[in-house]
Amino acid sequence: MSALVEFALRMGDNTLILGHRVSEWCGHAPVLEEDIALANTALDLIGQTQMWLGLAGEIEGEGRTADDLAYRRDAFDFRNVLLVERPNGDFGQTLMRQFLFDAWHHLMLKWLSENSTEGRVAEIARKAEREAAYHLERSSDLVIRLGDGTDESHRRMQDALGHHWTYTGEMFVADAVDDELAEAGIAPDPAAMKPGWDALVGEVLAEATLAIPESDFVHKGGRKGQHTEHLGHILAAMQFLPRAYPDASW
Amino acid sequence: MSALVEFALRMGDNTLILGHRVSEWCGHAPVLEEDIALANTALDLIGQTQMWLGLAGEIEGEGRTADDLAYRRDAFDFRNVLLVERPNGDFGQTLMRQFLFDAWHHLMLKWLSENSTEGRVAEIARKAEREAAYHLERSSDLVIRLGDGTDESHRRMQDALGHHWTYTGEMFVADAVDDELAEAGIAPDPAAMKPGWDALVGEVLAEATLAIPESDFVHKGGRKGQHTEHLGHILAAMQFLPRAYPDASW
Amino acid sequence: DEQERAFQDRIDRGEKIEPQDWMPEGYRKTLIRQIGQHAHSEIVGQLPEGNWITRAPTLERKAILLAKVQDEAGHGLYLYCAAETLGISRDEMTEQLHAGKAKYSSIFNYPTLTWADIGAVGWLVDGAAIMNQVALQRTSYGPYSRAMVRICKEESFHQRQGYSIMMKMASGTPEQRRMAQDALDRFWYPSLMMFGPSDKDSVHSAQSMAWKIKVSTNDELRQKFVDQTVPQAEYLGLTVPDENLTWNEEKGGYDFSEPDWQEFYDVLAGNGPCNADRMAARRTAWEDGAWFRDGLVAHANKRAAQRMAAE
Amino acid sequence: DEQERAFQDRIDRGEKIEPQDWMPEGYRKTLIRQIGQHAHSEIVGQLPEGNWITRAPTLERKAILLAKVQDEAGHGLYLYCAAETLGISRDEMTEQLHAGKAKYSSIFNYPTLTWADIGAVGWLVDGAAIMNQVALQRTSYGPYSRAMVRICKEESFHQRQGYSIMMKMASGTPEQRRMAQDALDRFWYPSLMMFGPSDKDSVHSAQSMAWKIKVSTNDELRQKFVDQTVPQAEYLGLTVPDENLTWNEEKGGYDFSEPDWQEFYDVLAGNGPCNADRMAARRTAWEDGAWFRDGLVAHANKRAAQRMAAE
Repeated sequence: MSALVEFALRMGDNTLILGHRVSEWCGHAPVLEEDIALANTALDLIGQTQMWLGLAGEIEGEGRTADDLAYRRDAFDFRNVLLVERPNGDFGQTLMRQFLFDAWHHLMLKWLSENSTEGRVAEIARKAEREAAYHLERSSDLVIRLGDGTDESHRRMQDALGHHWTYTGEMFVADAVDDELAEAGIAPDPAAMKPGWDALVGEVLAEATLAIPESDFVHKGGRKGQHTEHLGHILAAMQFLPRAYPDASW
Repeated sequence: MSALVEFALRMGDNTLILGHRVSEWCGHAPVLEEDIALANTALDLIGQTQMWLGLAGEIEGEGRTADDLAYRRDAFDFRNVLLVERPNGDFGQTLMRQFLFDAWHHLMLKWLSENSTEGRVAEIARKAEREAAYHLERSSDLVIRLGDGTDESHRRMQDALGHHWTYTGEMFVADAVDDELAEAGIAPDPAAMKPGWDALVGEVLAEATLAIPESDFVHKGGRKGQHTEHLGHILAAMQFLPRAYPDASW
Repeated sequence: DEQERAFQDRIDRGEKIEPQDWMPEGYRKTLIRQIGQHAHSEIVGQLPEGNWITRAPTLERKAILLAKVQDEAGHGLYLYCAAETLGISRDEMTEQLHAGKAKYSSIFNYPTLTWADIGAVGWLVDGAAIMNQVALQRTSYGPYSRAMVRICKEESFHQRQGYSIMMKMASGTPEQRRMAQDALDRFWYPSLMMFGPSDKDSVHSAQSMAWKIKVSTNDELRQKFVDQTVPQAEYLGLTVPDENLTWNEEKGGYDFSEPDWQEFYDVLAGNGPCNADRMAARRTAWEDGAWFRDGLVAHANKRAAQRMAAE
Repeated sequence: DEQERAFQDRIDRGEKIEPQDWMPEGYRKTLIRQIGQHAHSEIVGQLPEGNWITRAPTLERKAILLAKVQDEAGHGLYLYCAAETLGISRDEMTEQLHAGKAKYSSIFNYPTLTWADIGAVGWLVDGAAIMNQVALQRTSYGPYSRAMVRICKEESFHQRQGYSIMMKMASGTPEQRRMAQDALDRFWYPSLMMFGPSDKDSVHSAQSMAWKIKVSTNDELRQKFVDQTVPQAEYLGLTVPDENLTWNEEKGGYDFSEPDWQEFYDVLAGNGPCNADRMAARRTAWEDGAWFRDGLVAHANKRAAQRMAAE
């Protein structure tokens, strides 16, 4: 599989799976404004999924559509980072996961839109970047307000940070695919995104009065198809209809 | 579809779906002995499912196996009562659901094993009845001990009873299929099982110091394929592999 | 009395009543109840559709459904704001809902069992809602009327999307066709019930009509809905589950069977298929979210105190 | 001292130590730790397999898996009972587990990602466990030794079932074959780690060997496991993920690569893929079940009081 296809899958699977997780909140958020915001975030992410997986299918050239890629692959062919498949937990965990991802996602899309030598990648990134900037603004703001809110909201946000922290490193670990992409100028070296992310995240967490966890362990595997046990359950729900009615169109 | 096929599906879908629900507890029970007992109950129920759905497929005569029936039907072709698909809730709700079903199940299997004019039905019932008797003994005993335990265990069991109560009536409502089966002496008139069930359940609940809820509303629909929203989610998980890999054998 | 007569005259002249205007207590209370109920319906209405978001069969259908549910939450927001102009807070209304004192549309106590139900909800349920809402654009209370104008635009879009799902299903595989018919079978009568009991049994109607809180009667709207929907069902090749359905040339509309009103009252009394689940979901969301709301308030207070200190 | 020498002599003669016998504190403590760890492993080991019970692909496979998990819980029970003969209660051991003071086999911190993993767990994980347990049938402590005899019988059955799943997968569709190879790739080294660190790095070994709490060394068992498993993998047509794997005629066994011991220590330190999930699941089960256990105790007390009063 070409590095570019792999890259588009990684981007699209991140947004697909995170969009799925976020959409699980529908009707269950702590306040109506969050119901609206979460649906909106999920909607943006699914829209981006259509673009990235559409690109993956197009470059692959075997006639697979974005829907085929979303609905007909099993877990070991998914390329998202583990962070985005982690269960929603309480709203604090959902929000923290979103913030940690948004910070990376926005930096990544910004780089791609400004620098990618592959026109189609840059174009998708340009469309997605504005949405990601808005997601990041929103999630940073809430992390700050809840981190520096009540004792309980502080504790929950600190727990959420600890809960997800060891899953952030995977976003910055390069493999052969990344090396090839970086060399071609299509995508950045993942490690090169780390200082920017550290600075951004560090600033928000400081304002949120949250302490950065000490562990620097890195849980990884998602980007090469080794996921947590959670992904299979996500896919069982998500893919039910196309799997059960393979001849139907919807 | 013949009434007998329909009957075998109703019996087999009850055990399949309840077995599934019970098996969701695996590794999460409040005490090791319950982990063992729940796995054992689920195992019995799945074994009975194989017999009932096997019979349904055999009589239907279209070459469908028990596995085909379990794994290739969608929700609206399932014939279980709504009670068995209700979510596990806390352990009290799981236990109460089990007790209310066991009481009916045991009476039903006893009738079938002693009276059914259809030999294959009577034979399955004979095998299943001993298991059901044991399930009932166990669930009655626990309902009594927890109902007459601490204030909290009493409250939880009373809540659980209220939670499930309006779903018990469906077991005793006859439709045209039941009329046909009763006339042929294959199965009892469902309504005729009610007094026995009332007596048995009443006795256990009295000893458990639990009050029978006042509502006599009857939630129904499962036996003709109109389920709760929960069944679709059960099937999405249960049927994932056969749906995703239709050509595989396992 | 004088004031009430002047108020009624304004309404009769077609003037809009605005929040700062004098109004009878009954008018205020009835409006609060009605707008609150409408707002709650939008909120609870997220749940049956939310049930299929994670299982939507294509990315596009998933996106459309997400957008729709987002709109509905937005409608809830407009409506709570409209009700707040009458002197009740959103939190109070939410508590009334959770305590079972305020109602929401009973239709949302029915389950969504197949993907076709998502189509049927858009086509029939939104269709019935629009029938009502279009009329309410002319309601006498200004903020409510303006909220309805906004909402109607989006709802008609939702209805078209629902119908488009039904088209796909009804012209799809035999299983899809079966789901489509099954959805119509299950949602037809509950949709008819959405207009409320027959005029002869409707409690609050006369005064509400006079105040233009209600603009059409239940039976008028129901008739209109049937007349609009039956040809759509025919176009889909689906059968409306009513043996008595016939065109009545004389009245220029369909004759049709009444829904089972006993079922209506059962559902209203809490015995619908999903009442308990819906309310449990809402209560849990609210209770589990208390720390979140408290955290935001505490933060806002801290910031306000900092600003005060800095001044 | 005298007593310790006599104790060691009994062990050297191959006598079994029984609960009422004198034993050194170190012997008791080491046994409690080892049996407890073994028991906890059976309990936590329910979780990775439980992850696929609801998704087992046929009714028969589901039944077999249920039976297996039931057996494992049963093994946990025997082992807790064996440990209790040494003067520690099951609740104490459970609390040690939940507090992170007692360990369980690290293998259960790896996820089960496809159905083939259920095969691999049976084949490799149970296979490695049996290797250890067969040896432990000769352990010096009577209750432990007898528990091992019972357990071994069932485990070898489980291993055959796991291998049968692998056979089906390895001879199935290309996707199934891929799952089978993927499962072997992921479970091979973690299975080798199950025997513990290399003898030269193993802390407690010498004394445990003398006391016959351990009967074979880690490296002996690991070698035996590799020698047994490689031909089985070959029979399945699968490739053991070790480029250095070669038959060593001289030693009559395979040469093979060491597992990544850094990973072993990472997992032990809590950084395995599933440590947090496994412990959270067990703690939640225990905490949520407190009312249940309390209820049973209260009932038993009531009944006892009634009996007392009646006498």
